[in-house]
Amino acid sequence: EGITQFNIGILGGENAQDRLNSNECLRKYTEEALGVPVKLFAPADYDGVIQGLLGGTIDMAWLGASGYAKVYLTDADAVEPVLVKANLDGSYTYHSIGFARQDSGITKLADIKGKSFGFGDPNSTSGYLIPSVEIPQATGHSMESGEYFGEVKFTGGHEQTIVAVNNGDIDAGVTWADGQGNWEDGYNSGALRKAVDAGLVDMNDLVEIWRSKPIPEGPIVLRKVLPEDVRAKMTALVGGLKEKDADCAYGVAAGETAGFVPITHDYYETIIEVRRQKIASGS
Amino acid sequence: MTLANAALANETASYLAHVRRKRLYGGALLALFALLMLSGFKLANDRNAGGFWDGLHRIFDFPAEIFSEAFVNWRNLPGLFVKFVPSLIETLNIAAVSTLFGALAAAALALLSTRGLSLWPRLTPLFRRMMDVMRAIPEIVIALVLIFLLGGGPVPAMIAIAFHTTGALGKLFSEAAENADTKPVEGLASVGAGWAQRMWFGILPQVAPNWSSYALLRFEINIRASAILGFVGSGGIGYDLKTALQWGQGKYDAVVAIFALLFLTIMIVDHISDRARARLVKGERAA
Amino acid sequence: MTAAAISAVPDLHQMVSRKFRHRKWRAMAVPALIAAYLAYVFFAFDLPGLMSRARPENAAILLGDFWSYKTHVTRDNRSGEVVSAIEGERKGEYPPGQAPDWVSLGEVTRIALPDGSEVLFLEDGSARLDIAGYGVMALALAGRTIELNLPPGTDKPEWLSQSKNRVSINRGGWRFAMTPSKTEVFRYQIGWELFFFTLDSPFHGRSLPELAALALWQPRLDPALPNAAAMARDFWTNAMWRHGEVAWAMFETVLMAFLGTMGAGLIALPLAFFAASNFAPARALRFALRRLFDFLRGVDGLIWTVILSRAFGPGPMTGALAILLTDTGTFGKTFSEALENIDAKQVEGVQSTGAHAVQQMRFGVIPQVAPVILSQLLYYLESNTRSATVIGALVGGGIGLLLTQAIITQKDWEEVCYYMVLVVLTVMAMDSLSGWIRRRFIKG
Amino acid sequence: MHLDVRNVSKRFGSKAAVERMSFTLDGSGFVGIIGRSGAGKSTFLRMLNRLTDATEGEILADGKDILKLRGAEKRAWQSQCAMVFQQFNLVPRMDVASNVLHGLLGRRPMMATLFNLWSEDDIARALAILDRLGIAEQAPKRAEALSGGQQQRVAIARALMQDPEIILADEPIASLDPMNAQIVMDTLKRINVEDGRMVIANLHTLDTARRYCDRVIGMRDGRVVFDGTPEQLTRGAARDIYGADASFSESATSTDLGALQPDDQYAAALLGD
Amino acid sequence: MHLDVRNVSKRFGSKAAVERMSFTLDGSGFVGIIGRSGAGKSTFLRMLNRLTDATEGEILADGKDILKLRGAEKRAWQSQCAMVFQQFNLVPRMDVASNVLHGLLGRRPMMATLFNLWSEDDIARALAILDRLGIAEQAPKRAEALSGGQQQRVAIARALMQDPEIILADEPIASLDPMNAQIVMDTLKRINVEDGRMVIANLHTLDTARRYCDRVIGMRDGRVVFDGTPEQLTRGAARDIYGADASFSESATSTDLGALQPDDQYAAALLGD
Ligand SMILES: Nc1ncnc2c1ncn2[C@@H]1O[C@H](COP(=O)(O)OP(=O)(O)OP(=O)(O)O)[C@@H](O)[C@H]1O
Ligand SMILES: Nc1ncnc2c1ncn2[C@@H]1O[C@H](COP(=O)(O)OP(=O)(O)OP(=O)(O)O)[C@@H](O)[C@H]1O
Ligand SMILES: [Mg+2]
Ligand SMILES: [Mg+2]
Repeated sequence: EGITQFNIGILGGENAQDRLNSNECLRKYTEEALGVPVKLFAPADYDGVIQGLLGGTIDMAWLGASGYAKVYLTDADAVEPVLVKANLDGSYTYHSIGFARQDSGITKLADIKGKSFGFGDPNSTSGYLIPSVEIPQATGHSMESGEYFGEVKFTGGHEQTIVAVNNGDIDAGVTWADGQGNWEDGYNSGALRKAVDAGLVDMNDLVEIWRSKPIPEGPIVLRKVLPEDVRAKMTALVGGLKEKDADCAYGVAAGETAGFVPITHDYYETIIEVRRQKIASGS
Repeated sequence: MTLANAALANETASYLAHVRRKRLYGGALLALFALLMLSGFKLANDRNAGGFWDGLHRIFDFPAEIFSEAFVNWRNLPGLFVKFVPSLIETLNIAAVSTLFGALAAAALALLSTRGLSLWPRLTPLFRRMMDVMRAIPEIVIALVLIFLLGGGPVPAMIAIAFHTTGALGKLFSEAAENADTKPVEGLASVGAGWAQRMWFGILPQVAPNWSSYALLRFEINIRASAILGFVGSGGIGYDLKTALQWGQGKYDAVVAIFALLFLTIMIVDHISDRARARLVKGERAA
Repeated sequence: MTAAAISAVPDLHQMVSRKFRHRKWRAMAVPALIAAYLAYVFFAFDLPGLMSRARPENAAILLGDFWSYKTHVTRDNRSGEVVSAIEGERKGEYPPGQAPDWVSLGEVTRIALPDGSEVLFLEDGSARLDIAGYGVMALALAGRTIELNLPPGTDKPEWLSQSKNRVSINRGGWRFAMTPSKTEVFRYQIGWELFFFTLDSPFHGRSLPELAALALWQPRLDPALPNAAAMARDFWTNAMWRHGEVAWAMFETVLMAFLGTMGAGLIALPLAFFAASNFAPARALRFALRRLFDFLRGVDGLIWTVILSRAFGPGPMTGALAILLTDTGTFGKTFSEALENIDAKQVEGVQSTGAHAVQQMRFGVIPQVAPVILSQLLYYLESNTRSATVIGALVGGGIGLLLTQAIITQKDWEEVCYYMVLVVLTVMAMDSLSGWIRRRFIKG
Repeated sequence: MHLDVRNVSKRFGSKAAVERMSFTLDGSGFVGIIGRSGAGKSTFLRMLNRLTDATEGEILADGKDILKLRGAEKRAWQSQCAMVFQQFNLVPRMDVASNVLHGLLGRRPMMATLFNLWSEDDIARALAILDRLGIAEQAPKRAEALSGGQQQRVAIARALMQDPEIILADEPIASLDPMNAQIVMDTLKRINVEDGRMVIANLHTLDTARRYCDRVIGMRDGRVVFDGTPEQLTRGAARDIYGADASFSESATSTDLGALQPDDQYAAALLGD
Repeated sequence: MHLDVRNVSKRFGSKAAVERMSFTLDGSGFVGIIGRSGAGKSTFLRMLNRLTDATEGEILADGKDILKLRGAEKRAWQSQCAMVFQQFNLVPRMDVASNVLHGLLGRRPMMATLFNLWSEDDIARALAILDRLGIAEQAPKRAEALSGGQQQRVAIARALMQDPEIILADEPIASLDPMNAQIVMDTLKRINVEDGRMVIANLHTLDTARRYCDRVIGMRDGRVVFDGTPEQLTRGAARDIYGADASFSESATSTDLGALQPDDQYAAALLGD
């Protein structure tokens, strides 16, 4: 059976209208390719898109790795990863970066003992899932408030974490960066870089205190029940976006990219396992 | 006594004309309303990711997912209740303090913006506009701006809600004050009482039942508002609810626990305040 | 005056003064209790901590940004290319070779700043800052390190932040930053720049009389369109401020509120009859409905939004339905209360003519409750416009999304201000509209 | 119309408001029911109009027991038997003519009435009736804007619109001043005489009953204690009905304008309070 | 106290309520101001008490123009010059003793009054005053629970609490029945005679003015048209003040208990409406 419309979900991170605008070209190409009306949706948090995918109202989205794990664990038959954004060097990983204010004297995880620590969004891979697993391994203590850190809380998102640390609301936090380039620029891409570009923070005021193992970039997923030809067309379209229209690819990828390359579910098994364990451990 | 035939015919014709005009307006209004509703619904439906009719049968999917998990883990619930009580207290505190401050400010603004009572009669329009604006700004906007200034926590929510409460209660308070009898005020003025004394003794006893009834209702609304502001990152139980809900599977038992806690609180406060208000207003009648 | 009354006075005196003492205690106790509670809250909310963490300078940024804008003048230290852009956005970029009048391009880029300071981007990639009231500072790149030369005999001023590969200066009205990759000057100016026309519009930078003249009689700038229409188009599609999209978002917000409120009214009215004690056919039904209303009301619209988003996905209808659900609870309660308070005489009058039960409702009941219902609907329409702002953020629609995102990303406060003003004006307009309708239909 | 009331009773809980009431009416007289407050007058009229169900007994109207009627038949009876109330019971927010047209609710197609769609003929008839009662010019005003006397005439117009065989009036003048009371009673009498419709009116003053009625029924504690012509209603009979002691003075129940005599005590009482 | 009223006017928009009023008062008499409704009596008293600002003119009290006073000085004047109103203007939900103590509001520290902190002496004095006016037993009751005459005495007690040099009374007995009217007027007179406080009372009945006043000022359309002793107030002078035609009868304005005669017309008028 065919489809009558196609909905693309896009995730937060910058001004909603900017996001819609930078994905507008993708919408047009999709409309051309599929011949049905295409709509873009940009809810303010991860969960809106995830619910859309689970409920079947959103057909394609670019998820974070943890977000994909959540969808998969809720309903393994809902979506399927097809592509991933590649960095300029061809890799498709990034890091969760722990950071603090320079003048706080904090330089490593141990220094935050008894102080406050901030995650971003609970569905964020780098802002929550990975650090919540790797940091306890490093410190040897759980991430419960009061156990090792004085207080652990969610700020709501990467931007909020950066601002909160910069303001001194919390002593340290985690956010994402590609880890390439220079600290003082906020690295080549990532939330820190955006904050620097926006004039929000001065990297001289911040220090890196921790860095996760490489984290896989989140996949672009398609709903599994979509007809085979639609999935093929969409995979081809996004996969070839960089060649077709480099500007558009820059907008969709939210920065410089080597393009979108194919990926499969297996690549995310580790992340899914991490999340599964977290669920099992009941926190 | 009755009209002549011609006069009656006249009267009938003019009434018929009146009826036709009314029918026309009434019909047009009804048609306009129906059109607005239908086209509005269609527009909203078209712009939605999922259609209304397609989604209708899935409406219980999410609640079912949540409750089935909570059902399996029902053993956790008591512990979770205890765990979230501090956040609940924080939410209640936010609501209480903001209602308190909001009501105090509203009382002052209301008296200042009521014709015949104002300390500075010329400035009443200014105070009225002020209340209009305070009412119009969504709480969430103030809260988010304040989070930027003050950092997270309950205080931005408290200020935001108090701000809105001031505007909303101010309008109701001033309506009540407008209906108050000014004779006692004049009596007090004649003994040389100052403005504050005139209001305190002349107006407050009259409006107190109504004002406190409004304030109680606001407290109820504010509990909900403070829970919601927690949703956008401003402390209290709403924050816990949001984090749990967003994480999803594995925390649905917490979602149910928080939800039950919140819902129960709202019900209880609702019930108490309903009765208190009925008493206040009835007491006024009895007096 | 009888003797008995006189002898009663001392007794009376005691009784009255006891009453006053009692009242005195109460008068003191209430404020004391409130004060005690506030003291508890003072610590529960960690106000001392909050005060130490508060960022008054952020208030300055925010207030300043509400009605000012900044222009970035950026030199790419690798290519040497200099670009001026309003708010540093692509959409606000000056075309190549052009710049604001306080920037002179050339071999050396000279940037004049409001306090009389001047910044020079020199050909060799270094920069010279002539800072008013301080002196001349030179910065140069040596590989990945930035060398900073302060005027002789001065200490590092506190508005200067320096590390191996980043130097930044904040002078209030302007900022300067240099890293190995780029050198940037930010200048703050009052106003909402490009509010009407962006740089690429032929109408940009023209005065009001000029624009009027263009609109009314001067020849077309764009042969395809009359000037007035072109102006409207350029304004409506302004890439910086996006008036068209903002207006649409505002409309979508009002739409959600309208559909939600009116839909709730339509559903709640018949249900209210079954929940009103004087109309309910069965007590059990009445009780069940009342609890249902409580439930619908108790779960806030925002939570309904989350729950509904699984079934309907993001979009304005999900928001409208969430409002509808909550308000069905509210209206069910208030409407049924209004029904319980009606005057039975009117119903009886209609009944005595042999009218059917439905006709009794229509003529004996509806005219009585109509004013209550109408004012409730109007009041909630206004209040829901505010709620729809918040709900919109979650369902990815309306002004709420724009507003919350603009606040969360914390960079374009003037946009926040713009949206806020729009929301406030809309709500106030609805307020006066509903006042008008009320006067017209209820009092008239 | 022949009305045969047989052993009709009405009990509220254990209290009997009307107790085995029986009498027959024939033709088109003007019947007054008198009795003091709580005697059961209103309860009886309400049962007759089927606003209240009787506990037992039957009322035969031309041989048919109207107390047994249900649904549409009951409504058909109600529309034949119009009711005028002490408090007028109009819809105050609707205009006068619409209130009069409500008299047709039992007869016109439901859907049309719900949207207030009345035919031109019906409207013309409503205005003619209003004209007959001297208030045609009030037709477009809201009922609540009228004086009490005018509102009662609107209520009578609504009754007439029903084109009823019987008009029941429950203390129609109790809320009116003497001037308006007279206008309203005159109107009812005129309708009774000119149209030949039976009128049954609860009245709380003897002189009104004497002046307007062809037949007077006296009730006390839910029972009929008097049934006769106004002439038979002596002072003694009245005392019986009202259960009054020796101080009973007829004029205390008077609202007749002509009956007003200088009364020192009365004026003093009025002033003293 | 010497009071010198000079060319005082008050205009509401273009309408003059009081027009160039002038007279002087000396010592501690009982002054009555009479005139028909709308003559400007209330407006004048309200200006004297500074409840309303005058449009022009001056009122010198012992040489100081009280119309110029502002803020605390104005309140000090108000507390010297007590006012009693037709509708009593008490705080109905507060008890009688508190209402009397309100007379001190202008003199005691603001904060203390807001918290109801009255000294024992003040309370004792309030009770003594109530006792003097014969209503001490009412002290703990709410003001609204009292009869009109009692409420007016509470208002007078509040005035006395102010320990004023002048008591202004604006139709103090207009809402009272003749019995209570007499008690209230007697009370005012006693205060005038015993304490030597000047009383200026607006009165709407001639006989009251004749009976209680040492001096009568007649107003018509905002102007003083009569100023003299009660003896000088002939029937002709009264006609002048009231602008009445030949049918003017003094008793129509009477509230004297003794003056009450059977009056057919009056009773008819009361009933007719
Ligand atoms: N709905 C009711 N429930 C209980 N008791 C009722 C009800 N209606 C009437 N009664 C009682 O029935 C008795 C007769 O009342 P009814 O109203 O018929 O008297 P009435 O003669 O019309 O008196 P009135 O002159 O006061 O209108 C009274 O004792 C009244 O209290
Ligand atoms: N606040 C006001 N605004 C406008 N006109 C006023 C106001 N107060 C009084 N007036 C007018 O001033 C005139 C004098 O009124 P005032 O109340 O002084 O008369 P009065 O002699 O006390 O009459 P009454 O016996 O009715 O109390 C009247 O025509 C009145 O309508
Ligand atoms: Mg009755
Ligand atoms: Mg007056």
